[in-house]
Parts: sequence; C-alpha cells; structure tokens
Amino acid sequence: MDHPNNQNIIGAIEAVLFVYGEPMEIKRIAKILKISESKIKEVLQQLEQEFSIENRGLKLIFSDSPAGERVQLATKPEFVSIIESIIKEESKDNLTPATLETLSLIAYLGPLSRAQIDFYRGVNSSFILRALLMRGLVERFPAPKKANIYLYQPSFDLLKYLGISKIEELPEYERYKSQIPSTK
Amino acid sequence: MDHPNNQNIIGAIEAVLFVYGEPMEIKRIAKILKISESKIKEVLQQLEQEFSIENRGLKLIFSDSPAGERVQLATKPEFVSIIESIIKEESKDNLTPATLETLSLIAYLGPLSRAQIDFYRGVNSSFILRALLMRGLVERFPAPKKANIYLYQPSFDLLKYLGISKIEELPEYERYKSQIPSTK
Amino acid sequence: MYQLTLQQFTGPIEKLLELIEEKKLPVAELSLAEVTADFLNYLKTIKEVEPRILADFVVVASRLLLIKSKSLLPNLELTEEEERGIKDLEERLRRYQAFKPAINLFKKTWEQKGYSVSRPLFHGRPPVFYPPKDLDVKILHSAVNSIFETLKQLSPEVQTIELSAISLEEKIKEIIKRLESGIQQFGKLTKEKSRSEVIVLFIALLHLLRDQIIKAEQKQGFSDIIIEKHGSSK
Repeated sequence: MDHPNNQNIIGAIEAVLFVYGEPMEIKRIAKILKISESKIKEVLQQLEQEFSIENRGLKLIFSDSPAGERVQLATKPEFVSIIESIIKEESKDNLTPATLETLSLIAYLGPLSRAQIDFYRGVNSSFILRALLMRGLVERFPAPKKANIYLYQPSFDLLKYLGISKIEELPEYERYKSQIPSTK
Repeated sequence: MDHPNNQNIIGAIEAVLFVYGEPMEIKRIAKILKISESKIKEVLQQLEQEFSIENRGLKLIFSDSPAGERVQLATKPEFVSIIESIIKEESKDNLTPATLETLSLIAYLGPLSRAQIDFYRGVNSSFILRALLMRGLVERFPAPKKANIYLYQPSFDLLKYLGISKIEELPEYERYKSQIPSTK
Repeated sequence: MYQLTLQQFTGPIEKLLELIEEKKLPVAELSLAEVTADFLNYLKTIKEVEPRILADFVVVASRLLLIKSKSLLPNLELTEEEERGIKDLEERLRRYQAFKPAINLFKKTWEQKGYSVSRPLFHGRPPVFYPPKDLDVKILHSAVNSIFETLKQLSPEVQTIELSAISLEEKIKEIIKRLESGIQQFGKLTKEKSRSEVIVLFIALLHLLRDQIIKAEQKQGFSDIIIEKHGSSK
C-alpha cells in the first residue's frame, strides 16, 4: 500500500479476511499488503481490540501452524441463535466418550503425535483420529524432521465450535498444558 | 433478541450480513431479529456511518428489489486491487496433492457427496471442494431427495481442458468406477 | 458403522482409573491388584460389544494379572521388564488422573450454546475457470490408482485387529477341554501359542480360578502352573 498508516491497514486486513473467509497465514497477509509481518501483528492486535466493543458482531480467531500463525474472521458466539435462523450449520452433536477423550487431549496438550495420544489412552487411536480429521475437528501436519509422523492439533472449526478465539482460552489451559506428555 | 439496544442490534446485523453474504431484505432482517423494520433502518444508518471511518474495510450496499429494500455487506472499493490479487494468487496454486487427490476422485467416481470424498481421503474436504468450485474444475448439484446434500462432478470446462469429450474416456474409467470401495 | 460403536468406549487407562476411583483407592500397585477382577469383568462386556478394541485392553489386563499374581504369591520374582511394565502402568494412570479434570472442562466448553461461524472461501464470487498447468488425464489416472492402493491397505488393518482380539470365551472352553483330556500344566497349554494368545489363556485361567471352576498351584516362581478341575473327574 502506498501510504500505509495503522488506520487503513486495519481496513485492508478486514477486507482481505472478509473476502478470503478461510484462515489466512499472517505471513501471507503481510505479502499481499506489502507490509512487514510484525506490523501486521501489531495491527491485528488493534483490530482485535476494536472488535471487542459491544456494537461489533465479528471477532478474530488465531491458531499456529508450522508455516506460522494464522487468523480468521468469524461471528461472535453470542449471535449464534440469530445466525442459525439463516444458515444450516452442521449440528454440534454430543461427543462420544472416545471422541471426547481424544479431542480433549489434542486441545489441551496438542500438537501431539498418534503415539503420544495412544500412550495416554492406552488404546490404538487411529480410527478415532481418522474420524476427527474427517469431521474437520482436528488438523494434522507432518512432524518436523520425522518421516511419516503427523502431529495433531485443534482445527479452526473446533475453535469456532468451542466459541473461543484461541486454544489458550480453554479453561485452565496453562495448568494442563504444562503436563508435557512423554513419547516414551 | 432479549434486551435489544442499538449497540447489540448493530453487532447482530453485522454478524447476519457477514454470514449471509448476499443482499438481504431489510424486512427479513427485522423478522430474524424480531425488531421493527423502522428500527432496523435506523440502526443500519448508524452502522453505515461507522463503516465510513477510515479503519473499516467493509461497507453497506443498499439496493431495491420487488420485495423491498435490501442491504449487503461488501468490501470498500479502494481494496479491489488487493482482493483481485488474492484471488489470482489462490488460483495460481499448482497441482497440490490435495487438489489432485480430490479432483481424481470426482473425475473417476463422481458424482460424489462431500461425505464420500472425506471417507476416501480420510480428512475433511470442505475447503478443497470450495477451491475446486471457485476454479471451475468441478460443479455441484443438490442430491436428489436429500436435503442440504450436494453431489460433485467434473465440470464441462475440465473435460474440454483434458481433451476428452466424456468422462468415460478417462484411462481405465470402468475399472475404478466399478470397484468403488464400500463407504461402510 | 462399527466406528460408531468403537467410539462409545474410552481407552483401558480411563476405565482402570474409573474402577480405582470408584473404590476410592489411590493409584498404587495394591489398588491395581484390588480392581483386577472388575477389570476382567469389564473386558468380558467389551468382548461382546466391540471385539476390535479387546486387544488393547488385554495388554493392560495382562499387567494387572501380573500385579495380582505378585500380591497373591509374595515369592514371585518378576523380571526387570515386568517390573518396568507395572511402573509404567502406574505412571500412565497418574498422568491420566492428573489430566482427567481437563476432559470435563473441555466437555463443558463444547456444550456451551454459542459458537462462531465463518465465511466460505471467496463467498459470493463467481467461479473463474483456472486449470492447474500440469493437469492431464495421465496424472488423474495415477492419482486415482494410488488412492485405491491406500484404501486396500486400510482394510487389512481392520482384519489384523480383529484377529488379535482372541476370544476369551474360546480360551476358557479350551482350558476346560484340555483339562478334560488330561493336560494339567499351563506350560503345555501355551505351547507354540502366540504371545497374545498366552495372555488370553492366562486371563481365562484366572477367570476359571475366580469362578472356582479350577484349582491352580505353582510350586515356586517360574515353575509350571499345575491346573486341576474342581471336583475333578466330573
């Protein structure tokens, strides 16, 4: 942008996230707007603050990936009943015991490998993980420097279902996160 | 809404228009929010004013229709070149494994529902299907007798690009088509 | 849709912890010995409903049996590996116990009414035909072929799991039959059996012991277990 100041960078980011719809890497936003990543991060914080005002219906959702932090624009959870009257969202059904067990582990302790999840549960988790991937509640990335090993972490859809902006907003997140899992 | 004040009505309208995407009749917004049409109009004016501030990237577009006045949420015109560059960049993406996998499934086994594609791939395919639709490589139509389920098939443009006149001309088409693994 | 029934079961660690907590016991070797019978009973119910996950429960059951045997036979010497196995089970239980409240917190958050909704990619924009440069029929053909190959590999995985879930009931019957045919040493029963079969046989043995269908005796650690039917010659 020609004369970037924080004000019109905010507007540009809002426009980009609105049109793109899906989670977008902050690195990519920086490239598109030809502004440094650190500047984008600073402005995103400002935008987040502006969204926190009561008269805004939207919010930002953040999550990390091996390719860097990503951000997505979404509605605030409190407007869900109004939204449900215009679109048919896939229903947020109850979770089965095995799904709940696996999903909680990934949410609080992720990214985790399948071996780590198996270790906690004492049972082979490949079917459950496949089902969670298919429902789009978790996402996976190849583990750095390890062939054929994937790490599982909460997806943006999961964060949206939970009505939180980032995984750290889960109740008592820090307390459980510090129980670092062993790979044995 | 339970205790509507101008502030959270603005937020609610923003959320509704954000999700709906298309022009929406003011009458319908009034019905969804259970607030009088005149009140909605008043709040929309307030919202329009807020959008006019420099740090907003969105604006309201009003239009008339036989069913009454409509309003749509859209990006401000000054961001049009940025938006176009994202769309162009997104389409430039070369043949990623996900694109190829999904496209070959739809070509050989289509028409397929999203659930079927998810099953074959073992991961959620909503994003990739949306991307294929945007690039005109596949098209979708409502599944007969099933509400809210779409079936995906190769687009006519794709066949032309592949240099075939019908999908059956793909190598070994019958072989794969006939042994569709059960989705059990 | 067996995956659905599969999802009704938590892992064996969760189950074991539940049994211990039901009895208000601490996570310790003695508590594990205490709940062994309950765990074996649960194993039986899973076997009926979902044999495919039995194998993982059998592994835990075999450790419990070791602990139980140790508590019953104080002279029983365990190998280093077995000792490590017991410590490992305790460690897992402690970990799980420490994490368990987080599952409830997660559940509560999930069940909250509100959730956020986002927009699909380029919502409302018309499609523009933009084919990938190197796309052709050959590439599509080889892609579909490799998907089918992967799917083929998936099915045997299911079969292996089923195979390893050896029926407990079968083994119980086998022991009774063998006893009737005169075999009395556990060592002979387990001859040329796979490791997992031996474990199931041992569980079966304990079942029979508990239900007082048989008597068993081990003269000293590592010596063979001599089995006899109760009220023999019946």
